[in-house]
Amino acid sequence: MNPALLIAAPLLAAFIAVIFKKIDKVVLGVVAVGNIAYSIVMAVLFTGATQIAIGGFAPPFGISLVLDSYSLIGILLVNVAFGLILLMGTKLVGRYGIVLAVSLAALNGIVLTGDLFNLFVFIEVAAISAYIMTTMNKQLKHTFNYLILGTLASGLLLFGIAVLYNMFGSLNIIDIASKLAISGVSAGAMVLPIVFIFAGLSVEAKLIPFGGWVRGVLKKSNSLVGPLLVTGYAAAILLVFGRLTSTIFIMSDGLKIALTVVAVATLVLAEFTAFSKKNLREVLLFSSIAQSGLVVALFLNGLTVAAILVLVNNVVSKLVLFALSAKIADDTGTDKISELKGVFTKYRVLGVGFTIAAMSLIGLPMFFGFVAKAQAVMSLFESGNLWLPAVILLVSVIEGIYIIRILTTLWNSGKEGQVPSKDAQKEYKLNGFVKVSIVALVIGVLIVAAGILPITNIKEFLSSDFLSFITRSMGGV
Amino acid sequence: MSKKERAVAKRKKKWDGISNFFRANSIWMLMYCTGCCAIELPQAMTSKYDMERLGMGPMATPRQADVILVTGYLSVKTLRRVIYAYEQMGEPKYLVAFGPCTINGGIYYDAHPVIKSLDQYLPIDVYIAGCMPKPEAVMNGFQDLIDMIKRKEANGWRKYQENKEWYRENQIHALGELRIKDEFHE
Amino acid sequence: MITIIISILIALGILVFAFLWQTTLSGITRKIVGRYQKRYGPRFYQNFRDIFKALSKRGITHGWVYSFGVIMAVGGIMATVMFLPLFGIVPFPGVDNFFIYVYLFAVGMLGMAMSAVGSGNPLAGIGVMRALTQMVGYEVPFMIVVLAMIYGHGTSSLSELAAIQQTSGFLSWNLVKMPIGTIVGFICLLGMLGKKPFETFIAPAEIASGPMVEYGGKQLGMLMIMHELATFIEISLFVNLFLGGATPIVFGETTVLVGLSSVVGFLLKYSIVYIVSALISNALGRFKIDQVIKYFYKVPIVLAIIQALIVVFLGWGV
Amino acid sequence: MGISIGVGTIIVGLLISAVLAYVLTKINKTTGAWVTVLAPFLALAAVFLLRDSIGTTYSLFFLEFELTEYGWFFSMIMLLVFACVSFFNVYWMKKMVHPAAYNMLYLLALTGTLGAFMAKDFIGLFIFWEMIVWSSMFIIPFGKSRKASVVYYAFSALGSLAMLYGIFYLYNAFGSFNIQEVLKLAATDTTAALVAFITIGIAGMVKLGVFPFHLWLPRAHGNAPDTFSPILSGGLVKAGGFAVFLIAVVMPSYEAFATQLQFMGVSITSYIFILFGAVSIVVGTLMAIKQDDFKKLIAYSSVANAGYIIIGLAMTDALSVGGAFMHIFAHALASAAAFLAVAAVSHRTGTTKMSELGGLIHRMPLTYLVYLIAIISMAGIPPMAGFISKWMLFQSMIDNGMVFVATAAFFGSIGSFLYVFRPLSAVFLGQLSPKHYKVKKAPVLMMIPMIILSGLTVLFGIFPNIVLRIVSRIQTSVGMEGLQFDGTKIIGSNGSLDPTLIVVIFGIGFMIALVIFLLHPKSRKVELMDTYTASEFIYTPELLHYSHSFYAPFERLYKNAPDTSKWYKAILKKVSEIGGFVSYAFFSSKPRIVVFWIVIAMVALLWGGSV
Amino acid sequence: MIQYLSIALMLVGIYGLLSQRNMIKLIVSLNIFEIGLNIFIVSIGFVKDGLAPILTSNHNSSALLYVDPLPQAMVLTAIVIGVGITALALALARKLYKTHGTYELDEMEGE
Repeated sequence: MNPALLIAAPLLAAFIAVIFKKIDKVVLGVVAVGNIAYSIVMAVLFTGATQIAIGGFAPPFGISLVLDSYSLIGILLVNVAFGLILLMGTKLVGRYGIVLAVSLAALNGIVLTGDLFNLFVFIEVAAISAYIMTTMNKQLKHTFNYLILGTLASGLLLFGIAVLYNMFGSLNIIDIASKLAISGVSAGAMVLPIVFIFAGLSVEAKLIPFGGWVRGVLKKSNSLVGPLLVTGYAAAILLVFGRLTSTIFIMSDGLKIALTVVAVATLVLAEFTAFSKKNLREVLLFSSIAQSGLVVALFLNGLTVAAILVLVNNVVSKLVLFALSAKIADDTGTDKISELKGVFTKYRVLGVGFTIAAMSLIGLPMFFGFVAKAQAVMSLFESGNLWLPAVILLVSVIEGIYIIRILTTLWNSGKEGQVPSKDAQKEYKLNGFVKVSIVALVIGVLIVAAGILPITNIKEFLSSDFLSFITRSMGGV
Repeated sequence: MSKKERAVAKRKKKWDGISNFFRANSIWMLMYCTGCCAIELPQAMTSKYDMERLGMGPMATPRQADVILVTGYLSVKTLRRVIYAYEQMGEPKYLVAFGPCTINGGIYYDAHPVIKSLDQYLPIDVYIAGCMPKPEAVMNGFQDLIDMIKRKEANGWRKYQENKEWYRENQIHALGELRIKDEFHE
Repeated sequence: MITIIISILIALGILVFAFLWQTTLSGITRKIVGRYQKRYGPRFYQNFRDIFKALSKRGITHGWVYSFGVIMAVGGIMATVMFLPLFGIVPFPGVDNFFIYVYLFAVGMLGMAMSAVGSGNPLAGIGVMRALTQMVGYEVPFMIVVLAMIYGHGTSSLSELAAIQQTSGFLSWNLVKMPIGTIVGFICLLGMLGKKPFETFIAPAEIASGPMVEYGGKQLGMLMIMHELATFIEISLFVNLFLGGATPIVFGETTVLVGLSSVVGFLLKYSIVYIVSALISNALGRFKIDQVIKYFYKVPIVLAIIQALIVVFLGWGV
Repeated sequence: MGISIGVGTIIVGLLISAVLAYVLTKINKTTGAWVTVLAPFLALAAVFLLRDSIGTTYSLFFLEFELTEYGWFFSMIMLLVFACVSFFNVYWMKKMVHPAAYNMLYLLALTGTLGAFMAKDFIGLFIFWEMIVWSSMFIIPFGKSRKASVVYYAFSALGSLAMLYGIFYLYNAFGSFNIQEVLKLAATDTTAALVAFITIGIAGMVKLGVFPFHLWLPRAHGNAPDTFSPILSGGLVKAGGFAVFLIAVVMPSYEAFATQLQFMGVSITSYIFILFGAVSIVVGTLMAIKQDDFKKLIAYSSVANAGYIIIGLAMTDALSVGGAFMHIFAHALASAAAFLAVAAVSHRTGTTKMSELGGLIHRMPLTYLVYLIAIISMAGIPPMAGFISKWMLFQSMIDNGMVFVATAAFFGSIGSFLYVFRPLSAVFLGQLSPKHYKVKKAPVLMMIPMIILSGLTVLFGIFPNIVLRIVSRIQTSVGMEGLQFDGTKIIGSNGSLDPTLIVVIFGIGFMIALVIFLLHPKSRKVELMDTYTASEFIYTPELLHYSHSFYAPFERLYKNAPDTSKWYKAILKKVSEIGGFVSYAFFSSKPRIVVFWIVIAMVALLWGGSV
Repeated sequence: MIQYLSIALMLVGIYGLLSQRNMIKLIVSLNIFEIGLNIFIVSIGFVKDGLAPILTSNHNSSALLYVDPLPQAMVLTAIVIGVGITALALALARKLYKTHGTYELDEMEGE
């Protein structure tokens, strides 16, 4: 099974779409479905970690793709998320079919690639398609901001990569990792490339203070771009983060603390910001920033499994939440929470899907979020860290408050101090909500299933092969 | 009167006799101090004449009181209140009227809003003479009341019950409306 | 079964004695107060006259709760009296717990409050409000002092607390052992009795005798009985807790004589406490209700806590 | 069929009936509501029958349950409350916007409580614990306030996440989730015990509504649908007692903290908990006195009563724990009954504001009696169940010489007379407002549960030993000394109590009073408005009704007292402000500002990394 | 030496990003930054006295000293991407100019 097909097919689709402009949506749909199917097939047939060389150069020379359980999760996540977002926002695709196809290719590339420079290229391609996509929001000023920052970030990343190349003479991640293991480069020497790579990735991963572009771009984004940037992009970038931290980030204690401080500060500050916001999409985007911070913090502490679970939970639930919020905002013209009282009384299925996703996000048991949070907290305990779990749990109180504030308002009309009644219900009209509702509900069912099944025996689950094989086969070594 | 009824009446009489002993020596007053005669009551109550000696004492509300003291003249406005207070009292109840004003209006005999003759409206057990009556007269009057209670002659409240229509007619004749609505409480 | 019936009979005896004694003493006190004010004063049995007069009158009722509350009040207070030990005779040994008096007493108070407010008169409501507010004031310091006492003596039985004080004469009285506590207890007693300066909830001139505003006839009579009994409970609690209960005034071999003299001793102490409180009451003016609370939470409660801390931490007064 | 009833069956049955209730309510509202009546009753019967099989473990799919003595006790209380309250659901269906969801969540909340009480391991406990939280969290906004639900969630989350921290800490330390096993192990390790005590203790305190986590109670209880307030106050809050019981007694804390500084007979950690309880008694009492809303008043009284419960549990001697259990039981019955009385009043009059009501005794006499019995029990006056528990608690407080705690407890006890009397006076007694002339009696179906609860309150006030024997068994099952009895007497440490005798004597006193009453002339019945007004003519009953700011002179004394909710508001405001600052400073639309931060951050990182 | 120069160029670019408010100037700054970066990368692969890494008939032994070719390939890619981005940025700037009538970011209205 050659994973390169996942990258090649969308690229091909993009070219076809350039030529045959009329069928771009069809091509895009076919590619998206095909990618999902192909990645599922790959997951089923997966036997062990492999490196696939591109262009006939054997690794470490030339470009290679890495197919291990880690990237498998990545491509599943990215492709499924992409497919679902596309399904929910088909109408919005418009003339952006080509860009979307390119971005799909780039995202798959980011997840799969085993080569640092190739990574840079894919990130750039993904970023460029993101810049173009964000013009859909008609917020060009913010797009320009994003463009400047994104370019600067990839410049920093490239600088870091260049320094690494200078040090090891290789661009292959696995190769660098093995060289690191052999040569025993001092942690001090690694500070420069790590900080630059970290900074470069952080801009895309939206860490505070790097991701300054996020608010402007996502605040008014529609149900196609927003979810894609929050889920697909975030997932891909964070997975890269994980791969790099677990392989080539040999950090001194000081650096580790410094980076962890950035990640934890992002977690805390972003949750605080989300708490202070009054608009649905703004709340959600800051919440996803916070989750990125949490994921990065977990990666930095070497807790790959927990980080992946948190990431998956965030992707899945944010997908639903952001898509539905953007949908509601598109159709009602506002996403101010206080102006959306009782939206769900009419659109109950939508509401149920939203609620399940939200409750998973805050990590209530019986939902997948609990599994993720439990894993995070427990593995932090196991690594002897007592304060980070406390921070995570305290912050999720704040998170819970704003999520529940949204839920109670959106489910119940009526003034404060009065019993809600049907007469006081404001009329809302959503177009084509059936498709969205079904997607939300299906994801909801999956979240609940994924939340209940592991706790059948959480103790064993948390130490099961299923999870540990992610780390075991990671890096292909 | 059958034997049984007679026995009941006898027992009742006996019971009344005992009750009257207590009643006579424990008279609680409601002082309706509308007129100048009220000024004599403090003297009667305090150390010089010591009303408590007779078991008498002031009370706060008509419900608790046995005797209502109308100390002086009554106007149309105050009579209504006196009637209301009197009707709120528990039976047996007594009424002691002070001074000439309660008899014929006294010095206000020609004032149009003053009620001239109280006994047209409420049954009076004892009048106390004097304008104003001296404390000795007041004490004398109370002693008379006590004697009357002992002799079962203080039956004003019975008279009021029996002749309710007549009293009511007089009251309405004089006052127009017994219970008025004023502007303060609506 | 027989023992219980005997106990109940003893209790009924105590009840009757309590009523007769306290009512007489009230009359005597009225006389004393009369003399104190240079008056002649009523006969010593004046209170009996008042009570029976009230009972014989035909009053009014404002509905069932008005009468039911009165019955509950009198019943509750009577039950409380029946638990009281008197002259060392304990009708129900072992269960004459201090808290029973406090809370069983509350049944009576609740009944009365219910009945009073049930009359529909706002003044009654205000009176009850003041009574309850004042209760918050005096009960807490009193209970803290008693806490210290129970902690020190290891028992909460009233008769045992009294018996402990009778072991070595005057010096074993809590008056001597816990002087601060006794002062607090006495101030709280004034509050309990509703004597001036803590007469806020009756305040005849202000709120027309508060809870009693609507009563006349037999309900009033019953409440007067209740008042006498309640006074008896409060003062005997004080005497038993602080003044050694039924201590003999004559010492010697003859048990009968000593026993009788202990009865006299109890009654003497009882009378002194009651008369002193009545005299204090007649010499003082009345606090406003918020002043009452402020006073109780400034002086007695602090003293009570000091007393309790002395007992608990220093072990003095045990 | 041969299906033996077990805990698993009950839980599954309740879950199925929750779904059933949802579906049936969609079809017919009343039918759905009846499901919520039947299901708790069946579960009650089933759990009652399980009495003999205490100690057995059950498994359901993946969850493991163990029926313990205390789990059984708590479950019985909870089921009793749920079963009684559910009658009211039938009347509330028309008033709800989401009746089907309400019925389902109602049963889910019940499932959650049962599951939590019977869970064998901490994960099960936590899952069901959170199930209680979110099911009730969705019900509360069906009432008057959306904010209340958020406040409720915020505090609950604080508690349950603290608990989660504790659970994982213990798992990390001892490698097991089994409650009994872990707690026994924790007792040997002071640090672990301390962490468990604080974290799970906070969870319990939050649920109980102990200061400083009490703020959700008045908001949630006061604004929840009238039928759900009794559940919250009588039922769900008691789950907090369960959590505190686990760490204080099952662990047991007196062994775990034996090496700590001992103060007033308990360890300093326990004493701090006790102090929180004492503060919440005072705060609850003072705030309850102030309230004008009937439901908020009872909610604050729950805060005060939670203080007693936590004091009793944290003192960990036989009498205090017994008292706490009795108090949990008595208060569950009493506050459920009181809230049901409120619900009945609200059903008939449409308001719970005390200043708008009055004189309802003449229209709803039975409801009045129910409320009367409930408040007598809440105020701890004999012959109700509440007195027994308070007596026991006072006994052990005095025994330990806890002066300050006892001061608070005495204050709360006397203060409770104030606040329980206020609704009695303002709602039921006094003048009947003309707008309520046509108010009818509470419906029969509402009366049934109210009478059951009141009857039980009286019954267990007279014969508390029925309950106390169970409590005693619980105590011995967790390795404590049990309570002592002698016939109907309860033996305390410095005295004993014979509630039955008290009732007998009270009966005699009452009979004497009745005889005196009947012997004397019959009273004349007069109108309610015919009352002493200094002979002034007044025609408006509202003006003759004293209910507005009832304890004004007393309230004045503490009107400037610090308001706890302000602290939380200040914290959240700070959080918001920080958020606003972050949003303003870091998330600018101007590239140069973000570039500036990137540069700064990179310099900092390079510096930090090279240190 | 050339490496320090390139880093200086990058810093100039960053200074431009920090100080400029004009979109065109920002794009120029970004390009300066990229040029500095590219020079830096090329300089990595520089080997003193190395030959161009092209196999010819004269130089066909792997033992010869070559300049590292990979950085040059990387830079080529980077330049291409940079051009693409510059084009996109300019297009955006133009579009913004059309709506707002200015290239100054601070003078644009709206959020």
